[in-house]
Amino acid sequence: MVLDTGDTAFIIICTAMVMLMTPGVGLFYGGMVRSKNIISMIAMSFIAFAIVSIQWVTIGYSLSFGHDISGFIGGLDYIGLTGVGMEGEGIPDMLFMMFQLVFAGITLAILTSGIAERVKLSSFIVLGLLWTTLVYDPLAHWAWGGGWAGELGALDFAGGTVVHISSGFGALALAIVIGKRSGFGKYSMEAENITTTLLGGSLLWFGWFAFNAGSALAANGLAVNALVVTNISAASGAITWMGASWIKGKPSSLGLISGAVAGLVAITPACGFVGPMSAIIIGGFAGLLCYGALLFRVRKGLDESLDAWAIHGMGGLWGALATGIFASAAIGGVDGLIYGNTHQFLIQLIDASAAILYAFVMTFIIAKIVDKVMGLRVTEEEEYVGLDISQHGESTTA
Amino acid sequence: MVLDTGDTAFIIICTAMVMLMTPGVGLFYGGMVRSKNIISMIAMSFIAFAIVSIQWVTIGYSLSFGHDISGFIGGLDYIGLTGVGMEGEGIPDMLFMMFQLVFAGITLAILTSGIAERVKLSSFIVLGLLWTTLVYDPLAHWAWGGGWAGELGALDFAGGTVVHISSGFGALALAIVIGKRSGFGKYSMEAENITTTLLGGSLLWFGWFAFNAGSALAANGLAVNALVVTNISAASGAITWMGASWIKGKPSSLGLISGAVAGLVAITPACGFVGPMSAIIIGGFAGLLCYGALLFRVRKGLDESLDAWAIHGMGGLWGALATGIFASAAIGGVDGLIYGNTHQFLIQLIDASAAILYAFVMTFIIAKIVDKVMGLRVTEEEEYVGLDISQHGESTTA
Amino acid sequence: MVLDTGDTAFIIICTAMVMLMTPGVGLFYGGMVRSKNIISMIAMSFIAFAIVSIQWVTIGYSLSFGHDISGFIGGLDYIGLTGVGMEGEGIPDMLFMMFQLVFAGITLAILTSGIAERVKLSSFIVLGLLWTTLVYDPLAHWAWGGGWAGELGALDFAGGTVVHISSGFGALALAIVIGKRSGFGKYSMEAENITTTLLGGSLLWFGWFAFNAGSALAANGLAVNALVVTNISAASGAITWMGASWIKGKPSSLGLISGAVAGLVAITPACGFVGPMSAIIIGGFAGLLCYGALLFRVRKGLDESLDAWAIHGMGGLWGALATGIFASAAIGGVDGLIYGNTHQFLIQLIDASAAILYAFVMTFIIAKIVDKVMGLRVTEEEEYVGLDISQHGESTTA
Amino acid sequence: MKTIKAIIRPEKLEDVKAALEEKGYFPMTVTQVKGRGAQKGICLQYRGKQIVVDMIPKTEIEMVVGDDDVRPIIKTIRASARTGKFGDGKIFVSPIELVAAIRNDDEIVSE
Amino acid sequence: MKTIKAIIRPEKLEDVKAALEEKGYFPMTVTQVKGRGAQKGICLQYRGKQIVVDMIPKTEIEMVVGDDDVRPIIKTIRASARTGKFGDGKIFVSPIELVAAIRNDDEIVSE
Amino acid sequence: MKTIKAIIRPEKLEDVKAALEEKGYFPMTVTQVKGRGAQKGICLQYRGKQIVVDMIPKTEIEMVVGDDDVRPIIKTIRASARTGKFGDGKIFVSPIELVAAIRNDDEIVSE
Ligand SMILES: Nc1ncnc2c1ncn2[C@@H]1O[C@H](COP(=O)(O)OP(=O)(O)O)[C@@H](O)[C@H]1O
Ligand SMILES: Nc1ncnc2c1ncn2[C@@H]1O[C@H](COP(=O)(O)OP(=O)(O)O)[C@@H](O)[C@H]1O
Ligand SMILES: Nc1ncnc2c1ncn2[C@@H]1O[C@H](COP(=O)(O)OP(=O)(O)O)[C@@H](O)[C@H]1O
Repeated sequence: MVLDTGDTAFIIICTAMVMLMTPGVGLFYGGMVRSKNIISMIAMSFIAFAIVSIQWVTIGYSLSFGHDISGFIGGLDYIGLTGVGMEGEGIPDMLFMMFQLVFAGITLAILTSGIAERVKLSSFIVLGLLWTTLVYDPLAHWAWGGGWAGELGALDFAGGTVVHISSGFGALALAIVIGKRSGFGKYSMEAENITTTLLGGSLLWFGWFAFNAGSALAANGLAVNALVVTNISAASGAITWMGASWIKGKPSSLGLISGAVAGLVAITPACGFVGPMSAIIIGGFAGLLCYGALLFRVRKGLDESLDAWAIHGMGGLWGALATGIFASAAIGGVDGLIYGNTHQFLIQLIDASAAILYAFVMTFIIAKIVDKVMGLRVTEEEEYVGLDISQHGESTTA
Repeated sequence: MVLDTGDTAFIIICTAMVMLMTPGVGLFYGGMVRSKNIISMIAMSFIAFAIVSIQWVTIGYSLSFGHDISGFIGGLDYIGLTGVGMEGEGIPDMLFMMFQLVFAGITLAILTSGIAERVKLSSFIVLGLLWTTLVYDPLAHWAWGGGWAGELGALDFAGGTVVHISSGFGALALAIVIGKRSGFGKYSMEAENITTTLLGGSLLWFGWFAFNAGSALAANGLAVNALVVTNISAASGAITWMGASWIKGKPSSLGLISGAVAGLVAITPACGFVGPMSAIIIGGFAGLLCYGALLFRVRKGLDESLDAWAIHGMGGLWGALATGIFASAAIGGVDGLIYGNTHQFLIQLIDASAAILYAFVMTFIIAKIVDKVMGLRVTEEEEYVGLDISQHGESTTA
Repeated sequence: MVLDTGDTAFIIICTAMVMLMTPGVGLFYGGMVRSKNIISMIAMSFIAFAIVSIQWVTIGYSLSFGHDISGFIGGLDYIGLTGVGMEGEGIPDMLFMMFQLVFAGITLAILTSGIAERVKLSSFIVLGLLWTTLVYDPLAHWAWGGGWAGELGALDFAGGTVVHISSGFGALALAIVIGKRSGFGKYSMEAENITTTLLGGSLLWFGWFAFNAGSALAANGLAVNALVVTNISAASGAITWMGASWIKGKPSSLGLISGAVAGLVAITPACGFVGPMSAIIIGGFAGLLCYGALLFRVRKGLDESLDAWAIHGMGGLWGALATGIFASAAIGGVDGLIYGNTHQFLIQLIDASAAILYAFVMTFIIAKIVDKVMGLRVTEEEEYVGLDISQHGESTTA
Repeated sequence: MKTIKAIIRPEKLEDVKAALEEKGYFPMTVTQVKGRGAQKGICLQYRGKQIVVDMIPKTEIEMVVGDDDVRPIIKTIRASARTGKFGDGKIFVSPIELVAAIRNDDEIVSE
Repeated sequence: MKTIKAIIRPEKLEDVKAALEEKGYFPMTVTQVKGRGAQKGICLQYRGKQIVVDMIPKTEIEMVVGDDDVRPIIKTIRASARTGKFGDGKIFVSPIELVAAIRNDDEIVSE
Repeated sequence: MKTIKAIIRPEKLEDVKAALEEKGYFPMTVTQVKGRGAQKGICLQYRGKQIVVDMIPKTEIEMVVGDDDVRPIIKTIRASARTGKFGDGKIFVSPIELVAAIRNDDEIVSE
């Protein structure tokens, strides 16, 4: 098939927009930590993006999209981008590679939630390289690269399992291995730069349009459907989370933006399969569920500090299931539970469960090994002084 | 007509960029209020966007673009997006719906200027829903949905009356109903986070390219014309406002960015009808006029706090008239006053006047009703403590 | 040739993204100065963009792209955009004009590095207008407008000499003419708002995709190549600079982002000519080289305050040479040194040397003249109080 | 010599400064602080519950002055900073034994 | 009257406030400061070298109180702010001669 | 015991700290303040008019020290913070009656 300039233009721009989400995650997280760790949070997002960029073009893309090996991983055909050309269906293969790169980058950035304010920078880099290679790449292969999940018929339009379940449950495993921040539960560790978080959230909302619509890989009706339901779900999640937190107390802006992100996460796997009115429900329920998950986490005294698990993990799980519930053949060719297709729902359940299990266990093992070999955590003094100074030798007024 | 991938790609991305303008307004405004209200300003923009998103897909789009009823409002044909499909001329109808959604969202965000630092959050939500339904939707219908103004031949390329006059004069009405901030005129209430305002202004300038060029609904010469004149007008407005304020004292960065916004507002209705050299004049005069309007407002002791009236209202009025003055048939098919077409100028005058009258009066009535029923304003203590704490239970260091 | 909606959509959006880089530079720089000058840095970027916008549409475009006069400068054919139409090859000529405008704008913004925290605002405006007319416009003509360098066969895909060498070496000349900041070398002047710098850097990285890919002027394979190598080089530069600074001390986030910018600068002239694996080397070496240049500058006691010379100047020089080294005929039709084409390398050397010489000397002369006529520098008191207050009458908490 | 420390509403700072200037008192050092008085801050009603916002931003002015200036300064601050409502602030006076300039070797020793 | 200036760990502020409230001591002024004690701040090990971070964020609480309240307040602050590790902070007590309200003309003169 | 409060130029803080360290004086508390002296701040000329920027950022250093340390510390601060131009700052000395540690029950009472 010949290249289409419209589709190519679309995916190039979408790639740039998704790239911007990675610093978006950094700002989003950075505003929620204590000011002494704000640089560290943002820098980790940049570092995640930088190392994944190199990992992806050398080996990651091949592991994810090389010829299928036992349904589990891709072969080494595309190592160093050999054989990834400028031809393709609608868009060049090389552009597809690049669009996938920015997904891999942001996923690692999301993961930093679980180790916020206490991780050793060098260990994060090693951990990150291992994680993206051993967790992200296989999951991407399963869903999109010809692996077992895609073969089984599991639907994941833009990365509900690959991006969100993986990073959300991965962050949970990390948080367990690394342990609580010192002082957690003893004194308050409230968000100190909420403006920064709201700015980061804006960039996320903006970029998510490209994340989801771009996953159609063409500027067509499917992309437009993804765009529309993405926005609806975000709005709906923002409103329900705000509403629920209003009943319990005051409607915080953090709740509002977290709800939007919850809605965005949940619609991610579904956006090429469900219609606008389903999106209201998916996003609305995501806001409630993720808020509930957050409260549960806090009650359990778990220091998965910036709630990647509650929002990305649980939101991603709900999104995977919701795809199996609300999918409509009129939109993406497959029907879900409400149209009587129990089968699809079960597939989604299997796929999500496998992703949860794999992401959690593998992350746990990797984290344990890194911890044993080089120590995952900074010393008590370094933590007290803050990572900005202790890891980067910097500090900032804002 | 078949869909065009280039046009579709274009409008999807433009939609995302215009979406980003809404938090842009929040940051722009947020930097200009006292730090104790910065979260509130940004959050209101998000809330505006969230509630309008749901209102638009359920009912707003239909009221604006449903079949015409007496030239005043659209019918209920598209309720819940029924009948809004993936076909269309160049771009899917659904995408047109979405592109219009982001316009409706930002308009409500602009309106928050008039109630800044003193509005009760719950009342703002109710007011916002009423306003977008009773003010924005009819005005959108008049201009673009088959209503009387469009029929009359009024030109409004990207929303001079619909977006800017409506929100600018609406904000003025709100400011009158809600009353001055306590302490207004007694002590200074200067902008406290100018960096944030400049950042917000940057996002506005960026998004405005999509706002205006995207209004061509196709990636064609008309879009390019809109792009070029938009930038020229912004630059010109920035320069004249800066120059004028320099003569009176020091050239503030707020003047610079306000001038740019004034230029952007004024070119909005005109950008599909006028050429580059006219844009220099339109933007340049907008900078002077809006600066004058701001000084006038301050002199009158009016607390339309963040100057939506001076910039969007008066800039929008000037833009509507300027369209009637500088329109050139070579560009948009219609000539204006300078080419001897008095008729068009009169139409613009009628259209703008009607929009001003309608927006001001309706907003006034809605605000009065909300005030009577649930109280528009926080208590004195809540205002003193700041809306961040009193409405959201949050505070931020920046 | 007929217009292509895909290409047109692509370049419109790219234009907007590159526009956003100009405030991006302002934020990037603004975070690195002392807080009393942060508004000034950001405002200068806006002012640069505004005045260049008007200069470009009135005269600059013509000087750059008008009919060639002796290989040195363009004629006055396009003054006031006469004759710049909506036809073109793939994209309208008018859009090409606009895409070039945003390049001219950001270049002047980069230049402000050399006069940071001490320049008189009025003098900067005069200097800026002279500089863009007498330095930028000729250099753009040489490379892209039919001038001698292009004729000679010099390769500069997206502006290594035109944008980066010119502003980098220009900033050096400015720094020498204006002199050190008072207190430079005596007490520390560290970055005070690193978050702002990281945000600015994010916008740069984002916009650079459009800067480089857009320079293909079409949504094609060449654009995709530019996109891919741009990201690789940025990542690679970030990693090597971080690594090098880690060896010397702590890996600062400023080093990380500076390395990314160094990689982005170096790949700019090369991105349409080299492949992914070359990009790893180009970016990686850029990180080391520019870091070395920075250390050298500091050792020499030179107050080119925000390192436009070290990063843009030296990075641009390396990029120009690297293009001559790594160019591959398979990608951009020309081979470089590693494929045995010494000739191309020599051309690159001549081109870069000429650009360095011209930019440095002309900037030096212009700066001297402006200094003589109106004084380039604020008074000692104004500098002590800070430019925000003394030049803009404003101050900000962040 | 005495040091007068006045804790006032931030929005009154300009008024207080102007009033002091008029009387010829210029030197001062100003700090942003937060505080609560005997009223425990500000009480907001929220759905029947009382929410206390107890740390309210205040501005602290410190002036080191001669003993005879204490009274007129207190009077001036009171006149310019008073609103009559809770939260107006407090003035504390304490002794200073020595004032030394840094620019030169001037010193004033309190007896 | 005395002024008690306590320099504590920022993360202990809520505990200290709560402990003081319980004892009935409300009025206070709080400032964000940085400081180092005799230990010269915090020592980090970095590749064998020692890096000293010498300016650590602290919170300063200032309370002007009657002479008899000094002891119980010190005790309360110690009880609620102590971790037992370096960096816990210091309490300084100095004399206040006059306390004047701004809201009205109330004054308390220390004898 | 005395408390020495020095108000200096922010850009001199590092020098002053280093000079004090050299003499063996470590403990201090530092606050960001703004201030004006008798010169009413800094005068800028703007088109023939004078614009006064009256609140200039300053750094306040507070040190509680033994009586005998007051003189050497003042000397050290003067030596390291002086530029000779207006705005160099002031040093205020006042009495401290009691210094109490928080980490343990150490106390020093001034006689
Ligand atoms: N005894 C005190 N010690 C220290 N600071 C005090 C004291 N009393 C009042 N203040 C300061 O003065 C401010 C205003 O006091 P006041 O007018 O009594 O307050 P409010 O009405 O807010 O309770 C307080 O916020 C606090 O910063
Ligand atoms: N003599 C002093 N003068 C002024 N401030 C002091 C003095 N001693 C201690 N401080 C303040 O108290 C804080 C904590 O002191 P301390 O517990 O001795 O500190 P550290 O263990 O960090 O050396 C210091 O950071 C400083 O702000
Ligand atoms: N009498 C005073 N009381 C309180 N603070 C003072 C006094 N005199 C000077 N200061 C503080 O010291 C700083 C520097 O004082 P000085 O060198 O006299 O200032 P300047 O030359 O700026 O007028 C002032 O900005 C102020 O913060």
